[in-house]
Amino acid sequence: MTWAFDAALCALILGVAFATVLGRGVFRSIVFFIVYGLLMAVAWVRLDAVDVALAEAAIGAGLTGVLFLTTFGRLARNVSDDAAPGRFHLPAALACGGLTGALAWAWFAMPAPVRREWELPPAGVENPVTAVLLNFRAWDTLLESIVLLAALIGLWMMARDGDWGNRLGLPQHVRPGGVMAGFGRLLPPVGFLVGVYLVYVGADQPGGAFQGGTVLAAVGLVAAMAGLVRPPRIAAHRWRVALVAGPSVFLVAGLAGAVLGAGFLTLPEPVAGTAIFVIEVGLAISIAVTLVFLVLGPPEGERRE
Amino acid sequence: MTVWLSFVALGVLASLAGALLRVWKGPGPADCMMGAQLVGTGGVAVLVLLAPVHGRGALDVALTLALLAALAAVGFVKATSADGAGDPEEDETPSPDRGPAGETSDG
Amino acid sequence: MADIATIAFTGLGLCFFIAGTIGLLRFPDVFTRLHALTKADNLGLGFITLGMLFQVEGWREMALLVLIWALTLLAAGTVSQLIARAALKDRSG
Amino acid sequence: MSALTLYALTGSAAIGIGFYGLIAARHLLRRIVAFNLIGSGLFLFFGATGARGGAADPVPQALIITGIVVALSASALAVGLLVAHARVAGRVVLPEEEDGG
Amino acid sequence: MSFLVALLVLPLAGALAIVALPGQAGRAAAFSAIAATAAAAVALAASVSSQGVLRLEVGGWAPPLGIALAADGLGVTLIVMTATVMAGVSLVARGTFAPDLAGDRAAFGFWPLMLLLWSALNVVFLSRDLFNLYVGIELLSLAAIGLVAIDGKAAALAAAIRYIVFALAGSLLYLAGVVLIYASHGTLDIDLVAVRTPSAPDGLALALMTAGLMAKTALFPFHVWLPPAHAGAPAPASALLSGLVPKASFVILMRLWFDAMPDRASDGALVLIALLGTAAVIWGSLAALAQERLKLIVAYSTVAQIGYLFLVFPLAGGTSAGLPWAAGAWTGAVFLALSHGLAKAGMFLAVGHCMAAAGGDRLSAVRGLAKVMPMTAFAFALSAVTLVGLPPSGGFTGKYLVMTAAFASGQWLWALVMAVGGLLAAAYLYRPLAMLFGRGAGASPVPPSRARQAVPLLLAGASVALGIASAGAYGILEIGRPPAAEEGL
Repeated sequence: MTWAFDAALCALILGVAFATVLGRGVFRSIVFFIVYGLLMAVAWVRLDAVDVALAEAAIGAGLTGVLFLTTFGRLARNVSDDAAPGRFHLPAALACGGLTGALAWAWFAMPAPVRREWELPPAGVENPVTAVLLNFRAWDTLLESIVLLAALIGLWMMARDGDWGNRLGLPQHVRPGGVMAGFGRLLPPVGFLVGVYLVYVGADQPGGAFQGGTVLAAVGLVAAMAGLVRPPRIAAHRWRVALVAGPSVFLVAGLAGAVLGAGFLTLPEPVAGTAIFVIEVGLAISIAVTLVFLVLGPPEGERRE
Repeated sequence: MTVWLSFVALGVLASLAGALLRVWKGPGPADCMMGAQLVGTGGVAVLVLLAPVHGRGALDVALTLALLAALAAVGFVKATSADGAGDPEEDETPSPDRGPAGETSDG
Repeated sequence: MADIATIAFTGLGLCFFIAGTIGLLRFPDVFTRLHALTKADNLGLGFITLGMLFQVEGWREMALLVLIWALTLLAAGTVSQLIARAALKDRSG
Repeated sequence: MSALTLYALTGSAAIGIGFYGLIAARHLLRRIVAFNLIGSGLFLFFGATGARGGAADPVPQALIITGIVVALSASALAVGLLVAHARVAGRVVLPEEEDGG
Repeated sequence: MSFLVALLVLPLAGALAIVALPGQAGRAAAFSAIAATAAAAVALAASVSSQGVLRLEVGGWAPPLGIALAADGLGVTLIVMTATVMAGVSLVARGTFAPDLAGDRAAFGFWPLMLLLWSALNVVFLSRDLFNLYVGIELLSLAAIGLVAIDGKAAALAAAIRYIVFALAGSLLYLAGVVLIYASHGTLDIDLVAVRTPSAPDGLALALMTAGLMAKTALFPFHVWLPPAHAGAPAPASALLSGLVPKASFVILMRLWFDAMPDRASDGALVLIALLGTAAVIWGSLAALAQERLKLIVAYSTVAQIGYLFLVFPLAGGTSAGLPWAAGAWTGAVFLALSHGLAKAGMFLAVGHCMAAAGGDRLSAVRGLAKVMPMTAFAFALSAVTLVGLPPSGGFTGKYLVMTAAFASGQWLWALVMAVGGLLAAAYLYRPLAMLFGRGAGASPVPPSRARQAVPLLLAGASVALGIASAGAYGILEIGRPPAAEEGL
């Protein structure tokens, strides 16, 4: 029965993938993509990778989906939707089929997994994924937080020169006291708690800065889209500090190791747990703010009241 | 018990396939949204059903999914509003240039 | 005993899901479909959550289950209202 | 066929489908969506390889989380470019692909 | 060792500072970061040339668990070249991106993007971990795309979109290869991959990574995004994009084929890569000949010059590995990469000055500019000397080494490509030179200040000096050279 469940899930994932690429209309394609992310999250739970499932549910299905939806909303004003999925492209189909075939072949041709004879060394946290992310491969994670920042600065370069001093994103408007405004008041407190919870438990259980930060970002976006808060301007200083807080804390922690003689990004065992927690809190703040800004988009013209 | 729960999860998945058919057929954006909404709830249900096998992690994922599904729902509604940033409850006539309509509430 | 309750409630939940889907597929217009959707959303997930309350151990899991259901209820309620508005607008516009 | 094989094959199929969308679609937003499809498929394949041999290897999971964040960053930038381009050019396809459509 | 960390940390810290600190303070921090990073680059090169390869296991975790960094000759020479270009570009960009001239948006954005680009380049040149390299080239691509779009015009945005489509596809292909490597061998470290037990999917992994990196390097037939992207950006950004960015993915390719998996380098595959390089040389040169705009000529020349780099693969890999000429070919390719970086950056900066003075980059608009701004015209000419490969430039040294290897190995076709490419380069660079040094200027152009004009001249001069002082660079390049290219002629 579990096998049947897995098979059905895989079939659904594939069907949704096809529908995303071949379906009529961009809006529908986006809807299918969100569903695809959701099913992926279920698949990750089945693969016992709850950390990834959380990331996929929060980022893959949720935030990326909302990013596409808001983009669709913006484009609708400027251009008509190109409903046709494009002509069938035989060479491309053959090449992509070949790629799938090659990867499938590789799956069967792959040698048995290399068994690690040794246990993971103590890293200050119980959750092995967090240990890899924030200790063993901390350099990757530091760079990853920088990648987010690079994307945001690149995105800001898309602003019109005249709009640079304006608030980020489209000016949102809702009916005061309406359903959406009410929703915007109810959801954030719950979401905030969930986000903090995910960051907090990340050291020992699935969760962590990226998943928690994304949930916090979702809270911020709901509040912004429901008109509860107005997005800041690029010049707003507090927010710029929040953007770089996580990478800066990470960098300082790394350099502290180097200065104290332990080596760059070395977290000595007695303090590793605390250091990782501090870094995670900083990262979660920066990730949340960066993601909110990424989805809101560059500053745009303000509504003249 | 595991077998029964897997069976129920399988059934929910099957019903999701039906909801996806509605997304595929449309015809309007409202139908797409409804289909997606049902898939979202169904996904949460499936994760809840997996909880005895996969532990609390599955519930954490379900909670995250429920939260983000709520965000996506707001995104849906915004995306289909006249200027991509509005609210269907506003009594405005959609105008091509962002005309004054409704009020921006300050926070 | 607990197992029987679980089987009964989750089975009931599944029925609501399937009924909701059939409604979503067969009903003629947006508003009736919306009605079917709300049933599946609220009752389907509600019964499944109820059934699963008998299976999990510890208050944290139970609290999580209830929170999940409440959150979905809130989101579904909001969304159906907004969808209805949007659809009404489409029809009149 | 084991469940892991199922997931790995699903992942590789999603990669192929996504690449087809990336090449064949003209609407740029569809291309960006397709890019994300490939990414997820690739991660699923990776996750399946990491789950072989009993205990799940944490390293692929950590790399996948990094990959998901990187993919989101790239998507956000791409989408921003697309919106800015559509604003000045009024098009959602690349200039050289505007064959009358 | 501390210089190695400084090279990675300083540009990052500078970028963070400029985002966090307001206006003037942020800019001051960025400039201190630029100066300090450049100094660290020179210091690292000095310590590598005296102590040999420097290795650092980040966080004290040895591979396969952790990430190893290594400063070898290849990495260090490219780091010094990058630092030279960055220093020059920042001097010019201080004027180009002054807030009153470029607007607040571009004046804010250029500096963090430039510093992030620099960190990404240093990451790629130093890292020994395949996934860390992936994060590095993603950071590089995103920063580069931001620079392409900084101009904000429709053409630049379209170019940036085309770039991002190729970059995204390329990064996924590369990542697919990385996934196969980890799944098969449980490691991502280049040195551990080199000593792995070979397995069946290795070839597929190498092919996927190579295809992805080719798309990012803009090798023919993946080159279509490059000319509009490099021509659409402001001149200092073009200098970075054209001179530095393609080198990153090329270096990863060298590490893959010569360090990580030399055993998988079949002659057929290597010849195929070199044939693509040949096509790039011919096609890029012919397209450059057909252009009427100065910037596009220079951008298409990059397509052609990238092609040369790929001729190294059959000359130093496969059955040529370890043979007497391999070292020459390998070193020659690095010389070509270094001299192209310096010369192309100088050339783009010179073109930027010409455009600023003449108000456009049509060939007819720059007629006679040499009279008004001889330094800039001379810088352009000097860069052209390197790109054509005339002695005593670094371009000549590189071509000489590769051609010698080609003749020694009996693969004379690649020598022919070099020769024809040089002739074509002379042809497409002749037209702008003839215009610049021709008679009769149009309106009265206002030349940039002498100090700003000196920068491209210095960069072009450095590309020539690389040839004159080739012995020093050659010596550093011997440090940590892959086994395939260990023996010299």
